[in-house]
Amino acid sequence: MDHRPQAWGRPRDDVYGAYDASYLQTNGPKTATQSPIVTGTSVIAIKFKDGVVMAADNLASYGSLARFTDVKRLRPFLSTSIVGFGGDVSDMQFLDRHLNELAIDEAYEHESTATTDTDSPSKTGQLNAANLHKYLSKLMYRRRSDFDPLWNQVLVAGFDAHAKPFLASVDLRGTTFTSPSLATGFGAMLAQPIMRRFAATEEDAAALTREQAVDVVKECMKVLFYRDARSLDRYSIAVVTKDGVELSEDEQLEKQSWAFAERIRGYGTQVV
Amino acid sequence: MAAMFSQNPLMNGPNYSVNDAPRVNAPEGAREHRFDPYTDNGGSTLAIAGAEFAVMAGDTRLTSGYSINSRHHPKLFKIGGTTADQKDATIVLSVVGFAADGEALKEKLDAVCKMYRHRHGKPMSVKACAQRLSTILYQKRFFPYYAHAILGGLDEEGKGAVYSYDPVGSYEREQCRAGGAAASLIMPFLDNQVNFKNQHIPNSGEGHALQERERRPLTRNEVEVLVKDAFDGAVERHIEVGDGLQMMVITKDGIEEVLLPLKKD
Amino acid sequence: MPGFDFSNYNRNAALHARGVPLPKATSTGTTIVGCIYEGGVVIAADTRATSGPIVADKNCEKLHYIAPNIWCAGAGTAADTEFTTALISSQLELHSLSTGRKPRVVTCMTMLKQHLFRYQGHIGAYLVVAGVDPTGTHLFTVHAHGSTDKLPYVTMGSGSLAAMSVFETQWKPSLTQDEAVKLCADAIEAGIWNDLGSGSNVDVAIITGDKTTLRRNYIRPNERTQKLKSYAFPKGTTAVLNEKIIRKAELGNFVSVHELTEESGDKMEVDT
Amino acid sequence: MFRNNYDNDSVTFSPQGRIFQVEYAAEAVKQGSVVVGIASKTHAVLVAIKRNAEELSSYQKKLFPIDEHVGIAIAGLTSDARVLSNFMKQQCLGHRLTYGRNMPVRTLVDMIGSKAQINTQHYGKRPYGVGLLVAGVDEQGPHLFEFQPSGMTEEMVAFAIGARSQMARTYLEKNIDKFADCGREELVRHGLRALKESLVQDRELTVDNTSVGVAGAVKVDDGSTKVEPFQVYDQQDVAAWIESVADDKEGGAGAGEGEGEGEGEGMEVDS
Amino acid sequence: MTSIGTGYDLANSIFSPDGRNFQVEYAVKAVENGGTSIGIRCKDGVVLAVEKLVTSKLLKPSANKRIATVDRHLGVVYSGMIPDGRHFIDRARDEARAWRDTFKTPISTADLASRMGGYMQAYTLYQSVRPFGITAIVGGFDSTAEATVDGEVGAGPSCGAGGKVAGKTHGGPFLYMIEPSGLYWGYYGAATGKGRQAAKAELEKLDLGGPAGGPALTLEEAVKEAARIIYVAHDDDKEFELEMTWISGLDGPTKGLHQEVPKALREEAERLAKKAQEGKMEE
Repeated sequence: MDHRPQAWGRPRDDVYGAYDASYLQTNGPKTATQSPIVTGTSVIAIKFKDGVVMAADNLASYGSLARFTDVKRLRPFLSTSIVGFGGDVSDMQFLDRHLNELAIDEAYEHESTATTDTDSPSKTGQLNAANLHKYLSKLMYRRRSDFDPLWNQVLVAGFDAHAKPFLASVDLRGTTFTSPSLATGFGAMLAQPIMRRFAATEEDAAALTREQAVDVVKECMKVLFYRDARSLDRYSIAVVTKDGVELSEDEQLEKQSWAFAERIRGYGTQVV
Repeated sequence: MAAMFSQNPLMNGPNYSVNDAPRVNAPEGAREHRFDPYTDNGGSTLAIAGAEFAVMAGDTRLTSGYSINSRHHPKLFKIGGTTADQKDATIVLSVVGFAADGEALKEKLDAVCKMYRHRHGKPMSVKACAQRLSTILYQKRFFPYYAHAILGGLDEEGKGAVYSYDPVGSYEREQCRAGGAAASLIMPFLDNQVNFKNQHIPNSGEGHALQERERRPLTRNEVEVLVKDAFDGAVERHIEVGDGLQMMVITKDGIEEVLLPLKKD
Repeated sequence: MPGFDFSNYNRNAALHARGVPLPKATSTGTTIVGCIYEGGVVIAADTRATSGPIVADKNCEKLHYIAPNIWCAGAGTAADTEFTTALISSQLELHSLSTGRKPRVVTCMTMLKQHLFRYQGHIGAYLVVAGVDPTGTHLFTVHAHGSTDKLPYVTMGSGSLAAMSVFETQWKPSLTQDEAVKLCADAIEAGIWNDLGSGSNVDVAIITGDKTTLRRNYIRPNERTQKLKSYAFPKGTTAVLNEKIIRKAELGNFVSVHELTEESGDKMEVDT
Repeated sequence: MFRNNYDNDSVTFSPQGRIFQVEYAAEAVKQGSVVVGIASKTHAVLVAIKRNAEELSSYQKKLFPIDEHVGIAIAGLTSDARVLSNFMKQQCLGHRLTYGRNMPVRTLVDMIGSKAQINTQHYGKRPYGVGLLVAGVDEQGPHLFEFQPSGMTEEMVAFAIGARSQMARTYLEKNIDKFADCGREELVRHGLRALKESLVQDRELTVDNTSVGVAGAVKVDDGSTKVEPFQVYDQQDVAAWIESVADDKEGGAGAGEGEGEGEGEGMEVDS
Repeated sequence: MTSIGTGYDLANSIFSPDGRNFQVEYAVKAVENGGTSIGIRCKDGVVLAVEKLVTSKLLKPSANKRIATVDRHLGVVYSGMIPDGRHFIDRARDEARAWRDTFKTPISTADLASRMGGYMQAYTLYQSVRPFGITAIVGGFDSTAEATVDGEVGAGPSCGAGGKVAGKTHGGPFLYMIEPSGLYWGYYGAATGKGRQAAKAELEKLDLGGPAGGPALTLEEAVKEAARIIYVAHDDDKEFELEMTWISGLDGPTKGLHQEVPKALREEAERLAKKAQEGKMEE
């Protein structure tokens, strides 16, 4: 038995072998996130005539473990835009802090010029969703070029400089794109076909009412819960309009139906 | 056999200490999520130079894997105008490959052109811009922009000019060039239809003496027809090409832009 | 010895290890679906076959005949789906003849899964098996590794999620035939538009107790765009570098010719 | 003459709490020829008198475009102005690249203000010897800022800096209420009239010595602003404007003469 | 003046034989030439006000703000050399950001005052720099609510103490004034600039719920008092603009944010201030 103080409380070398100190080595090359750890699944969003609806469930998974069940993955920016995060949750928290600082800086720039007492949430000249998306895409692209990616796919919703509804995506490689409806992760395959039925083109989206858009998104969240094993039936939904962001962070999927195979027995020849 | 499942550790044969355990040293590349900074976003581009015009074209589909990210993602960008909307631009850049690199390349080139204008008080010529683009690409020789770039404009004599690049900056002025996913489908068609390769004048001779069909500059309308047909063909046979066709015609009067539908399946 | 010939296996493994790529098989990227309704079952498929990103066949047939009352939709490696269904079809017919009974869907399904299981997934056939037999209406999926599933509506292939999004939003327990056909066709269309591995047309097969109706190219939403220009070349455009004419009389200079006479007696036996 | 011990550098306060180096730098601004700027609800204009060192030499440029939406007019050391102008160009380009929008003019001006302030607080540096008028448009509309060597930046309705600029300022003060609703052309004419006030006796505005710069912001129906890019007009492009203010000698000069008396003491208050 | 001609006043960071740093004292002179700034800390918030002297008729009215926000919950007003003030604010914002980066929580008023006091003091230490020609008043409302950490995405455990001490409160309104020497104190009412003497006299008359106790001023009353004091401290013959900001707690009108006093309230306060002035005149 080793009685040296250094060994107190340590696993016995004679049983477990000497501790492998190579894990502690710090003189190797700088390592960065090479894989996501705690993750959020799909974020989905669709434009309608007066704005954009976005939703994401409240789950953060640790592999196949449903680790945190009250994680808010939709974050408002300046109460004029909404950012939805899929992918690594710690990188999301970093981005959230970063965007908070960006919002503070943005307020600095505008307090000195804001002469009017307007109550409109979108003060003219403030960073709009399009500006924010541009900024995020530069950030993500820079990080991927440094081989230190932020492991997220992000949706940004709000308005552009022409006061038209804006919706765009940026991923961990800095790839950006926009579309009348967008979905990250599993949603890209499962929810996007549903949303495209209602908003295949910008014109279609511009004809949707807010109620229709919300219904479509809720329907998509339900399908995702049915078919995405890393999803949850508690979710957040945000509606961005000219009047600001309405964010509800504790929604519950309604009218679920799991009775589709009631008459089915087994997976093959079984009949009773 | 029973020993293997017994609860008595001594019966389980040799006890591995942490150090002795045969270490499964997976090679570095075998990790499930090693970050790959590149991806391919599909799509195809095409450029043809005419006598006093140049036509640039690209489809507007953006893919990743078997998914369509966007049905309207332009691959053509006006470069070097004085304003953000580029309404007085005279040069067009097309990029296809990894969309984020393409975007970065475009912004870099545009910024360079804008600073050039600030410093010299005049717009950059296509020739200078083409050379500069080559330098920009080569600067990232060991972490390249994963993009096939084509630059189009009018040269000092007013003739259509098309420059095509490899990802690390080798470039050449050409009559026509197809890039991206369906390049290998479109390029032979262009060889035949733009440069009249493998076309001869019937009855003009025997065997090797048969005269090749003489090259002539195509008219703008002919070129636009070829571009549309080339893409319609590519759409039929390449899954990553489709949705929309963005076409820009550069003439001395400026740049005209057309959007045409393509098949969406 | 019946079955596959593995004599080149070791050679191929060695070649592959040295970097020779495997030959590319035509795969049916594919969306296939099936849905039970009151009185029968409908299966449907798209008609695109791909080889990597290239469309190998724009109008291939993915609905395979097994028996008059049993049909199969196949995804995966084209050859595997074709040969496996043909093999099972043949065996099932023999089985039917020897027992003097109509073939059953479960029999077909069991034969398929046993066959596929034997090959541990190396036969890349992913199938939707549907049919009506004296025991009722049946719908199964069979995966390449031999697992099966029994459900009222199923989807497979690269477009399975897109197709499933249609079922999950529009399926209901008791459908009429027209509704089921519409639902399946919509599901295939979701795959055609949203999945790059699927495209071209919709094929549908409707199986009832009485008969099977194959609706080849039930919907053709992707007619080829007419070319703007004719690419017909005038005769003589291609250079003839070398021309040599061999007349029948001179044939003997190149090959030995045996003139056959009526009396020679060794007349070829011809099947009639 | 009293030898001032407190004016050798910009890190020494005088007993009155003044920093003479900064005040001297402000004098350099008055060495430059006059520039005038005015902002209305829709436009911001800059007008300037260009000088030539001798009859046959070219005229020193006074107006510089910074970005699509901003331009500056300079009075003082041209080389200092170039440093600031290059800095502003880079900042605008960078901002556009990161955010995809025009840099807010206030933000831009604050940046050069901070840059200039550092030079007034550290030994071995000197204040910039140049004053700027920054005219630009952003999402809030047109703006006009004055920048001083001290790092002071203030938003103005209209302003003039440079040699004999007090006369121009007097004209501007006189007409200040008219500017807000002025159209583009009228605003330029006001600028030129103010400029004329500051001219030396027998000098006149000519196409050779006059520069005009205009930026505009026109509200579009959807609530956004359409930017008329900042553009500098010289030579024949300013001929019509000069012509249009040539005849109102009576009106303009009349108003000017009224100011004439107060002008003397006005010079002194030039801050 | 004893300083002039001694040579001890020609450079920063030099002590005179009697232990004074004349350059710092001269910097104070620069402050004393500037328009009056005041800050009032009352029970439920802080009010900042400044007298902006109109140096030219051509200035765009109310476009040039002098009171700046730092982070979201702090305000800074200053008298003296305005570009120096901008520098001070830039630095204060950097400090606030650095604090957030390190501690993931907003900086408290006291901590910001400490950091900035240190920064100003550093500019008295070297011959290569000069002191700041400003005196700054820093006001803030440190959140009394459960401190949320930046980037926190969930509500945390719904049961258990989580390390919290029941009944413990924190936060509240704070006010500090930092002088060119780097010296700073906490105040209930602070004034600097040209009219500081008159302003101080007025501030001392107010009941700010300070150590003396008693029924303290409400935030809205404080706004009106601030406006009146600026008018009292103002030297009559020059034109000026009044700028005022305030910060309340989360339950107050600004919801914990540093904001400009709404136009209606400011105008009302100015009307009352003018009336009080006239009343005085008649006396």
